[in-house]
Amino acid sequence: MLDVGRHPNIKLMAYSEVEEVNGEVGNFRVKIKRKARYVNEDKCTGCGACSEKCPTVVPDAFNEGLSTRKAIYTWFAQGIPSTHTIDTEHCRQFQGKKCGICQKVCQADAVEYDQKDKFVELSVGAIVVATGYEVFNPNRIPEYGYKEIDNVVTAIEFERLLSASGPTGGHLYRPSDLKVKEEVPALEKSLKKLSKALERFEKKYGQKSEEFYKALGKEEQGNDPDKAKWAEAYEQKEEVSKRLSEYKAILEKMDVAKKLAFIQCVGSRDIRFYPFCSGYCCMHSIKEAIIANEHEPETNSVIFGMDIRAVGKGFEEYKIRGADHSSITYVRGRVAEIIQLPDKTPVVVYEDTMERVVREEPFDLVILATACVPNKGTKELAGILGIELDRFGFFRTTQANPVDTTRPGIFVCGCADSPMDIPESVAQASAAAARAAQVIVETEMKKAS
Amino acid sequence: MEFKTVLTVCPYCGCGCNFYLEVLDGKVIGTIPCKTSPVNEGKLCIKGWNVHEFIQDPDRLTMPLIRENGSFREAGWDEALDLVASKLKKIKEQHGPDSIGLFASAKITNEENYVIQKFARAVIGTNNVDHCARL
Amino acid sequence: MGDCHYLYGNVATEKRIKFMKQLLEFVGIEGERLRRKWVSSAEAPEFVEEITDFVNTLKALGPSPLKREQKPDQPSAKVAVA
Amino acid sequence: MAGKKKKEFEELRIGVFICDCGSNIAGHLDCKAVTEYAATLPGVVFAKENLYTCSEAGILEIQEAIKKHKLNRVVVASCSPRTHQPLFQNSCKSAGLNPYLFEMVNIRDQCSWVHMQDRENATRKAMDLVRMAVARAAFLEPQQDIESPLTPRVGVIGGGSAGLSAAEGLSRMGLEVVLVEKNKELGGLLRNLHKVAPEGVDASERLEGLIQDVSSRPNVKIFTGAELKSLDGYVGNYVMNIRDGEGQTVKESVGCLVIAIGAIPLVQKGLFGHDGKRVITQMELEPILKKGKFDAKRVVMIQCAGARGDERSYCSRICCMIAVKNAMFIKKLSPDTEIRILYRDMQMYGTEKEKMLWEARGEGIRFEVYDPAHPPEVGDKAVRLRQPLLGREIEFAYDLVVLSTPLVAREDASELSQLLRVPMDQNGFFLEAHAKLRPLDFAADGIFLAGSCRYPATYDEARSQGLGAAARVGTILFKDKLVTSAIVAEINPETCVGCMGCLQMCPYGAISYDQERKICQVNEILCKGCGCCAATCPSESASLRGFKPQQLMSQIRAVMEG
Amino acid sequence: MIEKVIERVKELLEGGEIKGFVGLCNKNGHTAPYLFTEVAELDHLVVGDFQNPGDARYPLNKLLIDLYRAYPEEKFGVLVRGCDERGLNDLYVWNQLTPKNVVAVGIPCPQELADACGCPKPYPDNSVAEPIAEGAEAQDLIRMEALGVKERFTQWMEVFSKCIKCYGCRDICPMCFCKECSLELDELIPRGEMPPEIPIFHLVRAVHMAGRCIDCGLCNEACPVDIPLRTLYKKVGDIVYRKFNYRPGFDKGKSPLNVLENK
Repeated sequence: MLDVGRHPNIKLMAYSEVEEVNGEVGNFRVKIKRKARYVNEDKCTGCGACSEKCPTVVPDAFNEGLSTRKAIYTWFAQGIPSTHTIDTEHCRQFQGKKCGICQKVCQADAVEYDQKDKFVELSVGAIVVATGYEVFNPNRIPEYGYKEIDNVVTAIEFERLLSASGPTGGHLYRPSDLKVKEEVPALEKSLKKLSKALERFEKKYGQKSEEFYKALGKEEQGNDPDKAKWAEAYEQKEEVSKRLSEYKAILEKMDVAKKLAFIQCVGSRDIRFYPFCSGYCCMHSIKEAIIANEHEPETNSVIFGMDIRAVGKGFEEYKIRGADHSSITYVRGRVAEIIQLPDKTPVVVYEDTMERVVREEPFDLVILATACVPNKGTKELAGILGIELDRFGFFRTTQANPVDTTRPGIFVCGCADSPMDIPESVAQASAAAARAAQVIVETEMKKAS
Repeated sequence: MEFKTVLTVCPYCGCGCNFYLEVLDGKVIGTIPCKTSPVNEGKLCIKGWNVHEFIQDPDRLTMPLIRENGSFREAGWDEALDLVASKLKKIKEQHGPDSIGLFASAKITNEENYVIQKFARAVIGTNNVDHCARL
Repeated sequence: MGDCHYLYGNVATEKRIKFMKQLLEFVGIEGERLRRKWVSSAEAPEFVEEITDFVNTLKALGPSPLKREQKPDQPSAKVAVA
Repeated sequence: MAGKKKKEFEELRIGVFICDCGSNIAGHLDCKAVTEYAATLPGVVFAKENLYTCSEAGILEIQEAIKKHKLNRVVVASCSPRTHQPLFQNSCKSAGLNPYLFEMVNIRDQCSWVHMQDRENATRKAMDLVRMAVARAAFLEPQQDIESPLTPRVGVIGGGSAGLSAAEGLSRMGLEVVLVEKNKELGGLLRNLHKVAPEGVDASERLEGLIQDVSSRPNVKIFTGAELKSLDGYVGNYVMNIRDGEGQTVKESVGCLVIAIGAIPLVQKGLFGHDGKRVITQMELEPILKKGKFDAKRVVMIQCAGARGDERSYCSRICCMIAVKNAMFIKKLSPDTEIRILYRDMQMYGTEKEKMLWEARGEGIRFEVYDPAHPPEVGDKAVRLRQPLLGREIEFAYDLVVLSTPLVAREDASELSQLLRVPMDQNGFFLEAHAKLRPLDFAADGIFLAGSCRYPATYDEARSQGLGAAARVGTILFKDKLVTSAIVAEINPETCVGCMGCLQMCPYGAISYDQERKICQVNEILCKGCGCCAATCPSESASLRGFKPQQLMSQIRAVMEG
Repeated sequence: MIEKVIERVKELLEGGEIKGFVGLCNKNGHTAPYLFTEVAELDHLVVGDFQNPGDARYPLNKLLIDLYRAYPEEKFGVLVRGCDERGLNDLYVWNQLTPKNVVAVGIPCPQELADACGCPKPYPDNSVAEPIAEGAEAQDLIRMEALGVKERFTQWMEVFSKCIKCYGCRDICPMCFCKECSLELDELIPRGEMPPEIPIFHLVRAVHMAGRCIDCGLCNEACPVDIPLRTLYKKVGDIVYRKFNYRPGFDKGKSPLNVLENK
């Protein structure tokens, strides 16, 4: 990423979209919209002083909403380019309220609230499409209870939980516990407010709230509005402090998730959604299970799959190493349903085909290996580029020319062409580069001759 | 091809350690302490170990040189000795005998050392005589 | 072990450290004064832990018996430029 | 190596630039104090603190200071060298200072960021770090980048689908290709395939197109029935000694090499009773299918035959697809033949292959899971299998058993790996530089790989890897000369005694022994500057430029002095 | 025993197989390392037991290296004891000599000398006579290891402080064949510092002995201040043997410390 950022032959245009493409192979004219980021790219050095001081807190999409970021932010730390961007939907300045703190704080005075979208016209010989893919949203599968059951997460969310730079610094706290942790400060604040209110009443009537409440009969409360308010405040305080001590108890025994279930083919190989195999999710689950085990030696994982497709170089050995050293067990069988116990523990209901018996097994955390699906914008981009999609919604290519799209001079590589793992994507990227170079060399020769 | 190991005594200081000089086709290439010598029993000091390096060293002086405007000119013994004698006499007259000092060495024989101190005391009239062998 | 940037650099280091620990122990310098730990650039917490633990071990062992005043190197007056 | 120029000497004048990096450094340590301290260090004639050294203003500041104060050493204390070292070195160069007389100190990531609450100690640590850098800067020596010419020709070893795709890609990119193929004709494994999955196009038709295109191109020179005998030289300047069809040795000079010798299917007598007649391999099935008629009524295919076990631990990736393709083709030739595939995992990854699996099931091909602990047994009449789903033994009578055996490395692969000095993994496949990020490169520069010789690959994977390797070659040969950093090792010929200690410690084979002079020498192009030789040479004859004993010891002594 | 040696050397010289024999010669009352080229001189040949066994041993391999460097095509004979033969094997490994240029004529050491040396194998493989002693324990090593860390430290530091940096240990050692030694590098061992930085000087040399020292003991005999260097280098050899299962002179190839694969 760093090398691309500073390579003399590469012009990096981040936060930009293709508007229009015309011309033909060897001579394309491409119109690009440079979306306004309200920060001057040349001046900003990514020092981060602005986001430190920005008052607006927003859920961080990069961490799948598990943590927060500021209204002026970079997609992730040390990204390239390191220029910050203002999220106009949440930024006070753009929602009519007065603020301007980031502009004041910025020593490089790079913040420009009046920046507009810019349009740029490029003339290029070839185009390589590497728009990647999106992750399947599992709440389209009701029986897995994604979002209803807190401790059912997608593979990407699990990756962020496990990452040292993620929301929990790599500790696998269960989302249900994290929710509790979030609510505790709010509860404490309301408890303090309520107890202060009770003190005012106690000082006014010179009587302890508890005694007053016990002595108070039902009917007496009706006629004296002040006393009614006192009683109501007392009831609320009791209720809040009970819930608080309950949450505190949960947080005491809060522990790292140790028993993990990985469910493969969530959205893949499924008539209802995507009838193809996404290629990398088996290996991704094995890798996550091994890292979780390395991070917390008592972790053991069960991977539920129809086939565990460890097809790449060294993958089968990696799968065996997972079983032998990182306490992973592979169960052949498709998970029917996930149900939730009162204490938020997810229970996986599945048929173990080898033992031919249906089982219910509780886990600390369930991870859904979600499918690799085409990006939302793929259809629109196909229209702009004038290239066709295949029947799954990826860009169509042929077996003889695996990186050529249906329009000469435009090439595609990686998951935008079809789901594949990193070694394949990197190899295909080089192939697309070769095809693009061929076009350039051939047009130069035509011009010269 | 001719290879000899010549037993000899170290010229540097008075200890008189014995060692063999490795001589290959006339070139002295190494030093090996003599194990059976009662003096050093196979041991040498750093000067002893490297004695073979200065014997045939090209930079070694072979004839007197006289410094003239910054560079050296080869000269005969007589001319050199006359020059030294006249210079010493002039210094002695101008600055007195004690302005001259003589520096002998452990590398030369006792007799030569005797002559040097005699020359200093009798001819020049000074007691400034010293030498380097303070191992 | 296999992912050293220079292929086998870490293997060579491992052997030399194993050797040196024994040699130091033999001449009376505690082996614990030399420690080797593989830490990747992603394992910041482990790095901090390791260094803190190492500092505490050294403090327990007391000042190094070889402690002495250290003179800086004098660079030569004239240095190469081109 | 350009002859050593006469060294110019000047009085030591060091300039030190301390960066605030906005608040990243200045916010957590006292940059002003560090700058004042730097000014007091020996050899320092100029010390300056600035807001952002990496901004245009900062760069100009350095360049003017070099000219005004005639600095012959520059030290910048800011962030990690990974981010801006090239930027600073180039700005020193354009100001007339040799870029290797530049030293960078990280007082951000390794100092201010990690000691945020401890301003006082962070400042002291920054001072120590700057003192160390100045001590080392004093002993830096000027160096010149190493340039060597490039031959814009490429040698491709192996004329299968991967090799042909690489040749096609390279010649289309305007580079001359020398293609060496061991057999009489081109095509590799594709030649004996019948149909190519998933569209089921005829293999020979696909092949002819590719061979026609490559052989018709003027800048491609093809040697068939030929072998690479030996390789001399290094990246940019290889000389291939090829034994051509008539047995003569031909010398071809090339800049880079692409290895695409593919792999061969395992044929192992006795494996599951293999006899070549009633128990055959998928590859032996292909010619039968080519005949166009198929009479066996009951066919049993066994997957992972000789793979994913103790002898060969790897999954050969493509045999499931081949089995399903051949099974579907048998159904086309004789629809009432009963086909049963015994498998452990159906490795039908990706969109097209999974669709094939669904269609195969639709055509009535039966798939049975078997547990590797109880593999199927091939009797002379029937195949006995312990069926885990039913929990009991079942038997299938058969007329033909087809084993899906893995692709294994060619026997002469290890010989080629010695000759090219490139590593292999335990299964005999070539070991690439990095499994994920550089799958088509070798660790040694200038040699690339594609196709099944790296790992079993389908036809389209072989094509995209071949084209990919062509692009990787482009990254080197599209430049007019190869420029490598000057930070490489050197061996002093006067003091080296030729004990080869360094030669055996060099991971990149960059050191060679000179018979006449009985000393070791470094090939500066191959050297990666890892310093293994310098670390192991007892007489310090081998040393790494920029990391000589003097430079390192001065830095160590500087930190002790604190 | 000396007759057998003379007979063997005579055979080699007369057969023209060797151009000269590097041995020991009784000359002007001393035992001298000497290159015998004429058969007549052979009656002066001695085996280096001047007054008591083994007290006049010389690093003959060093002379052999000088001869080989000057005359690489010629073949020479050399008198070897158990340790010298280990030296030859190791010098072949380190490419300083080649087997086709050397004929070793071996003599076994008496038990008394073997015990004094604590030598693991006091006899060469091809020897003119049967071994007359078996390997002996390194008593000095056992004694030193029995001490506690602190005692060992004080003993070694005290011993190292006597060093006069005469480089005798390096100059006598048959395995130190470097033209220039890193111990003379000003950056590592600054000139003029006496004694040389303790224990850097001695430990650097000890590290260089890893995978090379053949335990011949000449360094002990060459040290004017009697530093027990042999004990130190025996320990080095012991570590390399226990940790890397390699003994210089015995095993083929270089020690794992000097080779890259992860053995």
